[in-house]
Amino acid sequence: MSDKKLDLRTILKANKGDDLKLSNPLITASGTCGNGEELNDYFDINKLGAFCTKGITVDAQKGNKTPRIAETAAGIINSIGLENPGVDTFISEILPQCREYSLPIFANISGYSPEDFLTLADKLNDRPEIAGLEVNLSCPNIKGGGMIFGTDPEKVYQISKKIREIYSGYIIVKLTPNITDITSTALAAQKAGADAVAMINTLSALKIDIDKQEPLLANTFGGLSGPAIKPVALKMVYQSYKKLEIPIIGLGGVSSGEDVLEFILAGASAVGIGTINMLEPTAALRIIEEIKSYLRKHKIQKLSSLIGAAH
Amino acid sequence: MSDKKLDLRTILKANKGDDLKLSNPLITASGTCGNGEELNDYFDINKLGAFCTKGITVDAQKGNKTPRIAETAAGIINSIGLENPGVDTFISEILPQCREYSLPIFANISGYSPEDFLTLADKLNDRPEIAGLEVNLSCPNIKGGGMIFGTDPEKVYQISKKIREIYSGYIIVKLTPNITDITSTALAAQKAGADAVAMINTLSALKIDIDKQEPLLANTFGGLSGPAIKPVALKMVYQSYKKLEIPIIGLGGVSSGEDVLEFILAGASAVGIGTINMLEPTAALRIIEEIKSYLRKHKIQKLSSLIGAAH
Amino acid sequence: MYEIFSNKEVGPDIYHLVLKCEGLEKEVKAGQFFNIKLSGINSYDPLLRRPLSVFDFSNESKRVEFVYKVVGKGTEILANYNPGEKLDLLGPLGSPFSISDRQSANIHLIGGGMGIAPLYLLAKKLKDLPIKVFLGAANKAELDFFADKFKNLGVEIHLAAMEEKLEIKGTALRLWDNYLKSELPSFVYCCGPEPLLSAVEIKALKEKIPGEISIEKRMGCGFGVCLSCSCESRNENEKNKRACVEGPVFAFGEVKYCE
Amino acid sequence: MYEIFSNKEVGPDIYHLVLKCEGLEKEVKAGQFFNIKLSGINSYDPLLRRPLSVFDFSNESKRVEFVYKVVGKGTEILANYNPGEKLDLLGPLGSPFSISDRQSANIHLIGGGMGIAPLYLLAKKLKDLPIKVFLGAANKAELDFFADKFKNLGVEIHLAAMEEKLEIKGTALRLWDNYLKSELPSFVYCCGPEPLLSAVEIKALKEKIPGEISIEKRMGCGFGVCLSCSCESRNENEKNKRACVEGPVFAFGEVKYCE
Ligand SMILES: Cc1cc2nc3c(=O)[nH]c(=O)nc-3n(C[C@H](O)[C@H](O)[C@H](O)COP(=O)(O)OP(=O)(O)OC[C@H]3O[C@@H](n4cnc5c(N)ncnc54)[C@H](O)[C@@H]3O)c2cc1C
Ligand SMILES: Cc1cc2nc3c(=O)[nH]c(=O)nc-3n(C[C@H](O)[C@H](O)[C@H](O)COP(=O)(O)OP(=O)(O)OC[C@H]3O[C@@H](n4cnc5c(N)ncnc54)[C@H](O)[C@@H]3O)c2cc1C
Ligand SMILES: Cc1cc2nc3c(=O)[nH]c(=O)nc-3n(C[C@H](O)[C@H](O)[C@H](O)COP(=O)(O)O)c2cc1C
Ligand SMILES: Cc1cc2nc3c(=O)[nH]c(=O)nc-3n(C[C@H](O)[C@H](O)[C@H](O)COP(=O)(O)O)c2cc1C
Ligand code: FES
Ligand code: FES
Repeated sequence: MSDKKLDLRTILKANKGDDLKLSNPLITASGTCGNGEELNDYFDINKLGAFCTKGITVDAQKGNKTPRIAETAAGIINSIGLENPGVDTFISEILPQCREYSLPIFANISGYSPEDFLTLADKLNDRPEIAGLEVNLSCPNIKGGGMIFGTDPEKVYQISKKIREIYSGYIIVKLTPNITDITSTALAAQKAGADAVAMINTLSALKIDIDKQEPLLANTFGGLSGPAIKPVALKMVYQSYKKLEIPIIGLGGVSSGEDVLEFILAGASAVGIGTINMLEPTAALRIIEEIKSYLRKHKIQKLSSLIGAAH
Repeated sequence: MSDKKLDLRTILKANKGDDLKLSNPLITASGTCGNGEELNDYFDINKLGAFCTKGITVDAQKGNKTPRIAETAAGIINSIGLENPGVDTFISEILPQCREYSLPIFANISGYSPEDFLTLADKLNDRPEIAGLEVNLSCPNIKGGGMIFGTDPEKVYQISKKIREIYSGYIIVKLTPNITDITSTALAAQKAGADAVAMINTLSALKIDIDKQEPLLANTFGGLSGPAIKPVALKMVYQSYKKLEIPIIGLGGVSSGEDVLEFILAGASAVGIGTINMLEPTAALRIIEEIKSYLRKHKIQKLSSLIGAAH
Repeated sequence: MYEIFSNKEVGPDIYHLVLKCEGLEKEVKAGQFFNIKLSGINSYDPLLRRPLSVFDFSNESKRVEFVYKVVGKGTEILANYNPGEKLDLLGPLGSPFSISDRQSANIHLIGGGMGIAPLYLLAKKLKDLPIKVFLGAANKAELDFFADKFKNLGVEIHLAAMEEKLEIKGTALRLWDNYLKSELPSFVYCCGPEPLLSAVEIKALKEKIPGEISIEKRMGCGFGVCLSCSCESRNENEKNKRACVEGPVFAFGEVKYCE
Repeated sequence: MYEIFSNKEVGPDIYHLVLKCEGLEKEVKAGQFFNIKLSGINSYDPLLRRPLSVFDFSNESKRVEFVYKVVGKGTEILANYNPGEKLDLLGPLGSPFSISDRQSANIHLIGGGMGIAPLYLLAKKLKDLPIKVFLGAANKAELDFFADKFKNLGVEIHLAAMEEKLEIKGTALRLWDNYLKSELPSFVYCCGPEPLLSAVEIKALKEKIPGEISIEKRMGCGFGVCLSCSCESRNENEKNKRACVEGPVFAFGEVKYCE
């Protein structure tokens, strides 16, 4: 099959409003790719399917104390703690940069209270630079924060619904895996009118410094990401696919074309790439090539024909 | 410090009955060490702290179809499906072999219904070959089975309590990590009179064969174990330690002396070693040496003085 | 840890690995395998060892040899090892082919793909008997190394390839099947993909010819503790058999195929 | 991928790594670092790269050099690499020491432990000025390689060790402190553990001597995307600075220390 015929496009169906058309399924995972500039030094980020910004909060945050990162087998634990300049600076300084890119951009928003999310959604509504919001109801690194909402389907429903009422763009609700049944929160988000769900955020985790005999991260706990968590993420996507009508953005440990294909076969319409970018800034380019060789080998023209095909 | 002075002993406090004294904190994780014989070909298993058998059910089980194992980054997914000869054959054929060993032995029991657990506890009560039961309320590989009980604190309480009423030896309740808050089931087990809890069993996981475009394991889902899951297990132990009064047996990915120390510092009184044995049958011997060098380096005499020290 | 003597490509993606095994005390028998660690130091990825059948072994020269095909992560790592480097091996593991009572004439060895590897040491042990070897693979290039080796033993060999005509164009099964018209063996050994094992076994059982197969099951441990490699017994009353301990060699009719 | 030219032990657990970097287009400046992948092929463990400061670099010979100490998993893997093998490096990364306006006399370079490494290329750039180098480590053996290198540059060096008496028995800090009695520098560069950086900075700020430190923060990416390496600014109104982009070199008074 000639390369020209290979079709990597994917569509993120919208609940109301326009569907989003991505040139390929790769979306940067929030917090692992900065706001684009750094990665763009390594390759033209317009080659990605979409870009998702580092999490923003209402006010500027200095984040947690360091150390903020620990390494584990095939994984990392982070507790950055949402360091960001706050939504106003985001709008005045970061959004203008976004105009330079032609790909769809999602703003990842986090809050310490339900009201925070509404403030953010309101301020970001109708911003032409962004295609939508990724609502992070699952950040494990802030106390009394996101994760508490994210493990309660009722709260997920309430917050998502309120955001839906005031925000007119595409809404992705990002879910936590630290829950007995992720389909409960996924269904709650769908019921509230979210356009899509993203799963998974990081797994709550710990590393202890045996020499100091205390937790290695200044914040004690952190979130596990990277190849180690892929099998857990994939299971959640597979398990949710048949129950949901809205698209799933699968992520967690994706590092290769094979991983992307696993998520797509499990039912993801698009796939986030996070931790791998930290080790290999050009990972997306390699992954796209790997997907293409798979399609060529199996004589498949449209990648999107594989969504959910493993069921 | 001379080696003679190093004290690796640990005590598993009992709720009623006698405390269990282990010569060191290492306990084989059920299902990864057979029933002792195979490992004993590689080293004298009496050098372990305790031995835990492969899971037993009331009736003989042929287990799931193959493939039953898949590899992931720093982990494996298994869906053995509790292949075992049934409790009667266990008593007639395996227990007699256990007499050859001098270390405490736990029988790991699994059921498809609450009654199954009672039948097993009853048949194994007062067996002199075993020091106690490890009640597997967390097996993710049997349909409608263990895991359903294991994610509901009320069911954990009910089953544990009934077992407590009829079984007089040491009772360890083994918990699943596939839950929003593991302290809820841990507290339920404690309230029911369990002597100890073991955490964690495997994380529910999936691998897809992208060439066949279907789940790789015949049973679709399986349980993730190995180094990949250690940070999650450690977090759960740490989080439970302050809330519980009964001892915790920590396990999940333990592969080195450093890992054992992390679990002990987090609050585990003993530590299970599972997947590592599959790659390195003599892992326990290496791990014991690594613990000793740590104690020597830090001039610590009693390993047990470190339990919970990272809090 | 055994030092690598050589690790050379001998066919398309096919490598011949020779290890010096001075320290090895156990005897190594045809049909047994070793389980090889492929993660580097301080690394748990890839986590599991990879099983490879013994291709050749000599107690005198203290060499253990393997032939493997690069099919994925682990075998690709193995192909990158150089002479002088060391490998962590567990083994010999598993139950070997039975040899003692094969004094009968007319022994057939049938190998498909990399299933040919364990047949070489077997053929060496049997070479004073009138054995015939039937080998099949995708193409001639995949067979050349094996063919030369068997020829040097002086045994009769027949070759088939899927992609080009050798003795026939087709599988080892068809090759053997054709030959059966002229001669029925008194014992058959077979190793290769499950469909080959299964078909050979059905044919042989029908003709009441005894024999053994060697099966490749996905393995967790390789020494019997994990039950990843269980094979269901054909005898409903018998418990499962572990390919790594009771196998990988089984008698015809002993286990069910499934993968 | 750069080929290893040599990777030799030059002190107790201290290695000198020399890479051929024909393909490297960017200029490499003193104070910058590279982030080195240490997982083997087909392996994600260890996952993160390890940052090492450039010890020496020459654009003519196209060699980039590092000196590192084996302290854990990653550095142990690195020490096992052999000449001829290739390494995957990201870099040069980070902001270098500023050099342009150091035409003043009396420049002091203070290095503790492996913090000495980046000072060598710096000293080379500054060597026509009257610079003085103050180095401290656990013992003489840890300093020998560095001392020889600096001596060959022809710069003045002072040595201290914790475990034995060289110029003094003690830290680089005390060594420098003693020397301050006879001469105050006009600019100071310092690299080493945070307590050293912090103490030198306090002293220098008190005496109103400007200078720069290079800080070692745990890094996730090394190129600015993950915010693992954030340093809080001393200026409350300023946002955090990334040790991997805005640093690892910072001016005295720029960032807070914490670890
Ligand atoms: C007892 C035994 C003896 C064997 N002897 C040989 C031999 O002499 N020469 C040889 O080339 N191969 C042999 N194999 C197969 C060999 O073990 C696999 O090819 C190898 O493990 C694949 O590892 P990988 O990491 O390269 O592939 P992976 O990346 O793990 O997988 C790639 C492909 O290999 C298949 N595979 C993975 N693991 C196994 C496994 N344990 N068994 C069979 N297929 C597998 C998968 O289905 C997949 O399609 C033997 C297998 C067994 C069980
Ligand atoms: C910009 C920069 C430049 C550096 N330059 C050099 C150099 O030129 N020579 C040299 O020997 N070392 C240097 N280091 C430190 C070096 O990166 C660490 O020693 C190395 O990453 C440890 O890896 P490991 O896997 O061997 O240790 P690990 O097993 O990861 O940890 C072992 C010990 O090393 C410490 N450590 C781990 N990661 C880091 C890190 N990123 N920074 C500091 N300490 C760490 C841990 O606290 C632990 O005590 C530099 C660090 C940075 C950030
Ligand atoms: C350093 C780091 C920072 C992150 N920050 C955010 C964030 O701000 N908002 C968010 O929703 N997720 C955040 N995440 C989670 C990732 O977006 C992603 O969900 C997770 O890491 C799993 O994907 P991966 O394994 O591919 O990294 C962060 C992850 C990492 C490693
Ligand atoms: C092959 C395999 C079989 C297992 N069988 C059982 C079992 O029968 N009963 C049980 O309670 N846990 C079983 N487990 C779970 C382990 O005992 C352990 O809880 C888990 O693997 C985590 O520890 P590890 O990462 O050290 O392996 C099994 C795990 C594996 C890998
Ligand atoms: S591979 Fe573990 S029992 Fe056979
Ligand atoms: S290490 Fe990632 S931003 Fe500095």
